[in-house]
Amino acid sequence: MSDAVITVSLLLVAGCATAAVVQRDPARQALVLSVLGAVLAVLFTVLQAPDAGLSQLAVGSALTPLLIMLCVRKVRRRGRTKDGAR
Amino acid sequence: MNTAMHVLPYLVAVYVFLTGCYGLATSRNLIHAVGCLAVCQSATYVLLLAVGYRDGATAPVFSDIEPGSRPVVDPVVQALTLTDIVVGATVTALLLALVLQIAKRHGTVDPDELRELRG
Amino acid sequence: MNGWILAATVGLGGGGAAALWGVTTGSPGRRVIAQNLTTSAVCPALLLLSQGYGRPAYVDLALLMALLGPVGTLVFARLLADDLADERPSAWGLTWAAAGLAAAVVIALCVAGGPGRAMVKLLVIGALLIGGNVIASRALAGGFREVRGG
Amino acid sequence: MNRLRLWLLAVGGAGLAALLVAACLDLPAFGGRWHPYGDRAVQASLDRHIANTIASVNFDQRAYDTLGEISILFAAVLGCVVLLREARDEHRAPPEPAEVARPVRRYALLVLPVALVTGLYVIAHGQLSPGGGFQGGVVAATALHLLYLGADYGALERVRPLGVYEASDSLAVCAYLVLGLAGVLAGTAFLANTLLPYGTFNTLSSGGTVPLLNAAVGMEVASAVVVLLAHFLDQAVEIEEEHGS
Repeated sequence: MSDAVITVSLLLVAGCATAAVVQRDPARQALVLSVLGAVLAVLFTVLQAPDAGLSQLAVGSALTPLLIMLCVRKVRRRGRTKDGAR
Repeated sequence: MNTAMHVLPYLVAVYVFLTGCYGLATSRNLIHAVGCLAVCQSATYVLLLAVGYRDGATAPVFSDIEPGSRPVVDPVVQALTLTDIVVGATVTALLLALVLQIAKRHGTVDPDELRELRG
Repeated sequence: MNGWILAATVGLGGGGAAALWGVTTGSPGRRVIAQNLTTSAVCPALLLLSQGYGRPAYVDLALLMALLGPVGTLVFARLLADDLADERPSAWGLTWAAAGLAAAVVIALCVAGGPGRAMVKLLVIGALLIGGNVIASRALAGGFREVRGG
Repeated sequence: MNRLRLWLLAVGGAGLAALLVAACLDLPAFGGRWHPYGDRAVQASLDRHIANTIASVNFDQRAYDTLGEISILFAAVLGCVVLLREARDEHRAPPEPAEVARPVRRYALLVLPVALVTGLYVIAHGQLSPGGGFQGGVVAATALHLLYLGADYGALERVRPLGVYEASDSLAVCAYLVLGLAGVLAGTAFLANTLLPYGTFNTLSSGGTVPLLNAAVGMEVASAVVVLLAHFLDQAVEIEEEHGS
């Protein structure tokens, strides 16, 4: 029975990773990376690694998306002011 | 079914790693490239933890079970993965800071345009 | 044949696939809602796995998921406020369905687990999960007016 | 030029894929029973009365490697602080207050203490239940930024004095080093877990120096993440270009 849950988690991780790479817009990619973080945490729990799962949850679901979204906002805002200035 | 199970996690790790590399190589936006690098890193975590797994075993944390009462998985790979996830996040932050600097100095985050600027 | 792990597998497969499909296609508003629903699909699965594996220590994972999942959605609601402003995405049907699922899972586990400190922890996680889910949907449906600087 | 590059990527990728798949087929079967390092690590951890073997591997058996990890973390934060500082041609505009819906503000201000306490709980129980300095630090730091999500950046800046966090970041790394040197001064090896008694199994004070190293890493990761997010938020919200530059 535990093989089935491992297989489902692995397939979900593979799907999320593909979606994260195919998605070219960084803001939308941050969304997919957040889902990838949650699914990875489940895969780590299923592989009996709760510490790594906790770490992935803490980093993947709130920290990395926040960093990427702030970076996108700064680059987008810089583009707008530069166009305005020209 | 279980003969496929013997190698499935490793193949998924390889697949995720190659997908991340493909995204990294063909990215037209540096922030997107940093996201693809994070995908590559997560592939290494999957491989590490898959190597340490043991059938029917549980986590080597004995706060709620008796030590030795149940088989346990390998704690060494988990320690490697655990620290690497957090350090990977700060290195991703450093890469994003570099991307901000490039956006400030060259006004673009597209790696192809950057190459022309130097020419 | 451990029923808890089977339930977790079904919840994970269904919820995870739906969330992944929702977050990759459709309008930005729908994608953020799908991201919000990932939390309420994954957290009950973690609780069921903790019960299925017979490891009360795994409940900390579900606690952290219930805490940080909605925070992630608030991050997106806050920083995508400009894109979401025109859309006002709100899927209250889905939100209440997810809240109902979470409540059912928590009650089932409380019954199985029996009274004691573990049940209190389960109830706290259930409350955080359902509260976070509803508030995150509320934030998406127009929590942040036009946010330029802040 | 682009076609050649894609073609090169395809050939290289296919070659790498073939080699990796061949390697995977030779790996021992997934879920095998032979884990020599794991069994010895668990035995060493139980000898030192540490319930969470992973914390024992991280802070006792391979404490020197964790020293390398936190120095990488410190260097990354240092790099971000240097890169994201305010340049000459930029000025700092005060952040406009954001209007946040009442229930969202109440939720953020309610969950903030809960998340902070959970972060500290995850750090404190590092060597007992799943968790540790690394995860707890990130949770505590993320909890602090609920104030930015619930209210606005001005509120967060008033509550979070950045100098304190930068000082505590370096202080925590020094604390880790001093704990290591204490081993040398006491006549055993650097970062050796022979200073303090191992205490009774599965209690907060068990495991000798592991809880102390764990707390030092927790403090360092928490302040590092706060400093990182502070500089990114400054860039995204406050610092603007001089127009006409």
